[in-house]
Amino acid sequence: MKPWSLTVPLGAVVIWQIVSFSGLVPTNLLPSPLAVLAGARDLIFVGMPPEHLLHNHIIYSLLRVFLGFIFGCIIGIPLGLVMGWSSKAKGVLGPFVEIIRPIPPLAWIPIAILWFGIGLKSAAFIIFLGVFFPVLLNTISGVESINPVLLEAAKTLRAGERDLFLKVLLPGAIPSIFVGMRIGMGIGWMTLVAAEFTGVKEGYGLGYMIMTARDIQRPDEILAGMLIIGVIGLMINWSLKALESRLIRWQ
Amino acid sequence: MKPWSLTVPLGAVVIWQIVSFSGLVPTNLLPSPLAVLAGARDLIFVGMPPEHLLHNHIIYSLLRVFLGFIFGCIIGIPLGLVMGWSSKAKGVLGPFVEIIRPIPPLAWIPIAILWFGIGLKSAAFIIFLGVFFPVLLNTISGVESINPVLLEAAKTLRAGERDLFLKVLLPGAIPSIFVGMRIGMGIGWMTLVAAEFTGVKEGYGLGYMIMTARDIQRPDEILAGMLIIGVIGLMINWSLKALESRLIRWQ
Amino acid sequence: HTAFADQKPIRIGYLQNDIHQLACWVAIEKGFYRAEGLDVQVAGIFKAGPEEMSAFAARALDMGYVGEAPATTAVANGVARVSVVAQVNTEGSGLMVGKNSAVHHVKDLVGKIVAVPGHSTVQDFLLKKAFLKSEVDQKSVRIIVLKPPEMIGASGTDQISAFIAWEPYPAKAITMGAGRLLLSSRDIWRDHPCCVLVADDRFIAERPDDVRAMVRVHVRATDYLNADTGEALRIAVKYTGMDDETLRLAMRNVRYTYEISREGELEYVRFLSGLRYINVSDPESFVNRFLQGVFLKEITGR
Amino acid sequence: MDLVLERISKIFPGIGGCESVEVLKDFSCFINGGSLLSIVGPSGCGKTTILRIIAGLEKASSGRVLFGVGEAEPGEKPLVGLVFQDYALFPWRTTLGNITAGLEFMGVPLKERLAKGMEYVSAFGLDGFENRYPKELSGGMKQRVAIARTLIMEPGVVLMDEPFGSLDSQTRNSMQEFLAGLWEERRDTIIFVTHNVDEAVFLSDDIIVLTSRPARVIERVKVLCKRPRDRTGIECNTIRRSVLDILGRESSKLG
Amino acid sequence: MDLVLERISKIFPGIGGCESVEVLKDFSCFINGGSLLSIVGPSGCGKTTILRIIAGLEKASSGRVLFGVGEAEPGEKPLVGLVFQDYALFPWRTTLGNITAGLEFMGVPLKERLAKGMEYVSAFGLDGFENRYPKELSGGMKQRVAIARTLIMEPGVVLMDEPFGSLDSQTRNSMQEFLAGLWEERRDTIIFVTHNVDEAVFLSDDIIVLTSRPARVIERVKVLCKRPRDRTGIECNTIRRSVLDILGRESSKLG
Ligand SMILES: Nc1ncnc2c1ncn2[C@@H]1O[C@H](COP(=O)(O)OP(=O)(O)OP(=O)(O)O)[C@@H](O)[C@H]1O
Ligand SMILES: Nc1ncnc2c1ncn2[C@@H]1O[C@H](COP(=O)(O)OP(=O)(O)OP(=O)(O)O)[C@@H](O)[C@H]1O
Ligand SMILES: [Mg+2]
Ligand SMILES: [Mg+2]
Repeated sequence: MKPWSLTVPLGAVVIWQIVSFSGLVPTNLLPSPLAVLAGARDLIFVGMPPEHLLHNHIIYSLLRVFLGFIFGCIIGIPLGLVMGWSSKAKGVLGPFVEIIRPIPPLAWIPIAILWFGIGLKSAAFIIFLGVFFPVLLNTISGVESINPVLLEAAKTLRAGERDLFLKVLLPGAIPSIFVGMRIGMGIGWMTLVAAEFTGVKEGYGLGYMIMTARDIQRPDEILAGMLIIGVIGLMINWSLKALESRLIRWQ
Repeated sequence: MKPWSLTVPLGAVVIWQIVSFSGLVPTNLLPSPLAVLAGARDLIFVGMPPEHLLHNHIIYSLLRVFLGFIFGCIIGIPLGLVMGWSSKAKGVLGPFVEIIRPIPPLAWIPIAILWFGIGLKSAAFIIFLGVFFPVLLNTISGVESINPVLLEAAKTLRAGERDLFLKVLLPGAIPSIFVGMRIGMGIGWMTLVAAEFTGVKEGYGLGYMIMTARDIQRPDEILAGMLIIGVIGLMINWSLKALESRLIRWQ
Repeated sequence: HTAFADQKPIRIGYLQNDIHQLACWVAIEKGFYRAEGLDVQVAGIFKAGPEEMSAFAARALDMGYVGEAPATTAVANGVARVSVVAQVNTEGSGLMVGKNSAVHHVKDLVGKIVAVPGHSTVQDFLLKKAFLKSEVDQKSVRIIVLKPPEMIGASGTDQISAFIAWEPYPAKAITMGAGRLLLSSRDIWRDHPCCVLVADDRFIAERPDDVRAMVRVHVRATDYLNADTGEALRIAVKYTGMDDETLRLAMRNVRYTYEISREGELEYVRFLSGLRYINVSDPESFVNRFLQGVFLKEITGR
Repeated sequence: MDLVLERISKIFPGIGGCESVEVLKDFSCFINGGSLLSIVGPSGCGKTTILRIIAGLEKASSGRVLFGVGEAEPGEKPLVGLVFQDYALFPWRTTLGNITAGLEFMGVPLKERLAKGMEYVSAFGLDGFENRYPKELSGGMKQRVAIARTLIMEPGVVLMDEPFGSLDSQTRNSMQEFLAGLWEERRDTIIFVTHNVDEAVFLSDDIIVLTSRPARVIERVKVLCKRPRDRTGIECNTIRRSVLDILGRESSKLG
Repeated sequence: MDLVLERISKIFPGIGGCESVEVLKDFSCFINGGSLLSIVGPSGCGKTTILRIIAGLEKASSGRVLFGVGEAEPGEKPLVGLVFQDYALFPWRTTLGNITAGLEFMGVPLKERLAKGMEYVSAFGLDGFENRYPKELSGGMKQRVAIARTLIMEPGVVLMDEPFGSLDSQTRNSMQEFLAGLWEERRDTIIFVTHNVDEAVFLSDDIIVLTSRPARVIERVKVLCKRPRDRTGIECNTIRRSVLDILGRESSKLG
């Protein structure tokens, strides 16, 4: 990260503060950055709802997102390898995937509760729906972008089907899979609020926290919560990028 | 589309019906396909809420999605061209984009209403948030994947900055932009329910319809509504693909 | 009571931030469940009633505090099999206008936009009743659906002329200086039903003693909060995070009671059937099945 | 290992509106075990197709490929190695990883294949580069890795499809010398496709010159010059001239 | 147009942990207007860098590029055309669209540029292919489009960086003949970089042979053979031999 890469976010914050001071925007609806900072402080020390502190919300949401993410990858990557490899599988499963893909996560809630009950699994399922499709689609396109000569080379070197999958298709698609994982992680976070609509057992979750702040009209805490999700998302994105550049040094 | 591309969806439906008959799954929460069909019939002829017929819901949602989509493209594509072209612009705006990207659409609702009021514009804004990021990120990667030799060739042919943007970067990034547009359209639909949480003035919208069916506890209509969104999404995806293959015959 | 010790815990649910359900929080905070020998587990905190009813349908809950409206539609539409075993509150909603609004009477709403929290909600019904009473043609008012948290902001920016919501939103609008009460729900329909305590029918059949004990706790908690408003307020602040001025105002508008309102439910069922939201051919027998006052009667003797 | 192609035909069916393409028609040819045969011919005449059929990547429409006819045990189909023009290295594997890939696929234990792999690394002048990824290697090195990867499998027949086609001429010359040296030592059976007549003359025992599609053998030229050969010497130049003449006549026939 | 390179140096600064690379050091050279100069030299010696500096795509660290010194009006910097090895055609433009791209960038009206474009389509033997996209063209055709696209701009100097490097040898020969014919007619000032000594001898008025990095001119060879030349004739072969000798000595110096 370059030092000037924070100029624009910081500049935006300063302008926002100035606008808030000037009274051009009603601060009861869009609080100033300083108010948001105070809101973040309240989230950390007072909690929202009270005694439900920020770090626990973060831990629970991370757990849900990661569970959804892992399953999104565990199912999306192998399925993507198969669908990228066999145009028949793609032809058969493709329309199915395309029908399910645009369905809003909120609409899945009743089904999520039916299938997975209240709690972690339901929430993770909603997040899974956000992660799964980008991972799947990028894995497919990753496999399709592999130079077919590599497959032939592997075949003349006596590679069996398993070797082809694990030692040619998978590594060849990895760069694209990583792109899908990063997009999927972003969308996973995007579906967090919907996921936590399925009912939280322990009273924790960032989406739940934001929705509670919304219930009691604390825009400062809503905004602080949004930015916290944003920053966590940014950090995870960076970690994935770092992992990516370690894993695919060959590119 | 191949004739067998519908085998899996149809097979899934048949299995689902059989499972429903067998009583293995509680039909009160997951209605059978026939019940969903009846739900769809009710949506078409009775309406949900009653007298609000399906075709109007579709029209209003299409309008919202397209408006959000168009703005997502109008802002995402040029910004993506700039960020792909100048690594400085990318460095400055990148973290900003990455922070905003994972914020759940539902969390934006208060701000959307503040900025855009209740109605079309707010809803379109929420959808815009779903469309914008995939379009932006794919445009950036599209520009970055352009062979730099093409830019040098254009320069030696006396291309000015404007020509470089409009006649080299834009067409060169088009394939990738289309991928972004298709992903963005999918996510736009995914955010539809959240978008229509910002309040629909006319009483129409597919997300609103589904949420009303949820309020009234009609899982058959919820599922019918989900599938309708899915099929519309599929059809739009096909149209975009058709447009794509016409526009980039050169690939 | 220790006989239940080896039984599975009772899974309950409630709605976050709905002060109508204060009795539940009082019972938890004051240890009334434990005192009754009940092993109660909060299995789900929900943002809205329909999700809680989905949880009942998925057999993830045994008992729950929930709005009478979602419970009724869920049962009438065959989604869940639950019965009302006690009332939780009546009244407790308010029809609000902007602080400086020129609207001083329901009649003034003609041609304006009014927000309700959802179709088939009690508030939806209350608004229509208010129109009926004031002889306002429903079609002359534009009713839109908006979630209560957004209502205050929207009425502050003149997006809507009025809204009807459950407490604490009306009170919050007042303390924020954004709104004024046009009509409380008491003015529209005295003692109208609102939230209820429901139990899964199979749970009632299998563990009637637990249901009875739960109702006993509920009665105790309701009596407690009506008696000691100060402590109840403290608990409300803790569970919602809202300021106590707002909550004090809000609680004044809610009637906490366990007496089941049969007439109210009957009227409500007729209303929903009339709008074709549900399809109940014989409201009387539906209500007789849906309301199971036996446990309450055993405890209160009424 | 001897190899005989017996009346091989190959027709690619036309897809969509396209006409079907007859690439090979009753094509017959043989190669003696342990010799190096070059194939030259006009672009698109079917050279790659021939190799792909031998390697089993493409099925012939009719005809047979016979391995080891002259040998005691004709037995099963031997391993056929294939070296591609664009190297076809696995970009995610290091030099050593690429060289040992085939052994890995065959299930050779790790230690054994690393030992054998390092032998080949040395033999192919790749010492010090065993842990580099393909993108870090020059074109000549990449092709040496590709050849090592194929030869380490001890294939019965090695097919090379314009292996030096994308190298610059200096590198190309040194790779030709490298291959010639290697071959003289190992005596693999090699079929070598090239566009470059100099190269064919420098390397081969036999050169077959093909017509354009459907490919037929116009002439089979024996290159009897002593090895190591002098690229610009008279012997070689004479053969070069005659092959170029045949090719020239063939292309002038085309138009 | 005459062109003089005056004591040009170019150092690429090392990024990260890399050392900086001195590619050119006081490199001087000239070309007479209307002549065809070839540059040959070891891989990586800096040939492409020289062309890029002349084209203005890279700035020299020091030294000057002077255009049209001998002319009446030295004036402003003329248009410098550049032809790339990999064609660098715009894949989204048809043949005609590619050929007229530069005219379009310069603002020439549609009708005029289409007319001129069609002239070039014919002159370059591309009739019937004017509406095809690059992917539908063969390598030779693509390179003809690339050359047409450059020459239609009437550049003062044309730079060609291994333009025929990725063509097979038959196509390459015919493209050399095509270029020779074209040049004899138009007499553009051309600097032609190649690895192929035959090609340099066949095409050029002068050949400069470079050392490895930092590039220096070892020798400037005049090719005086009459045109059209005989590729395998004695005259050409003598020059070919001497250039190859110089190059050979240079590479053996490297080790
Ligand atoms: N899979 C295929 N489907 C249809 N036609 C094919 C296919 N593969 C090759 N061809 C056609 O077969 C002909 C011979 O192709 P092949 O690649 O064998 O030629 P080649 O001699 O190797 O050419 P080159 O010298 O250019 O490599 C070509 O005309 C090609 O278009
Ligand atoms: N942008 C750059 N940054 C650093 N080093 C560079 C850069 N461009 C070229 N070089 C180095 O400069 C040297 C000369 O490169 P150049 O491409 O001019 O050689 P060349 O003679 O054209 O080689 P070839 O025959 O392989 O095309 C090379 O060693 C190369 O690594
Ligand atoms: Mg070939
Ligand atoms: Mg170069």
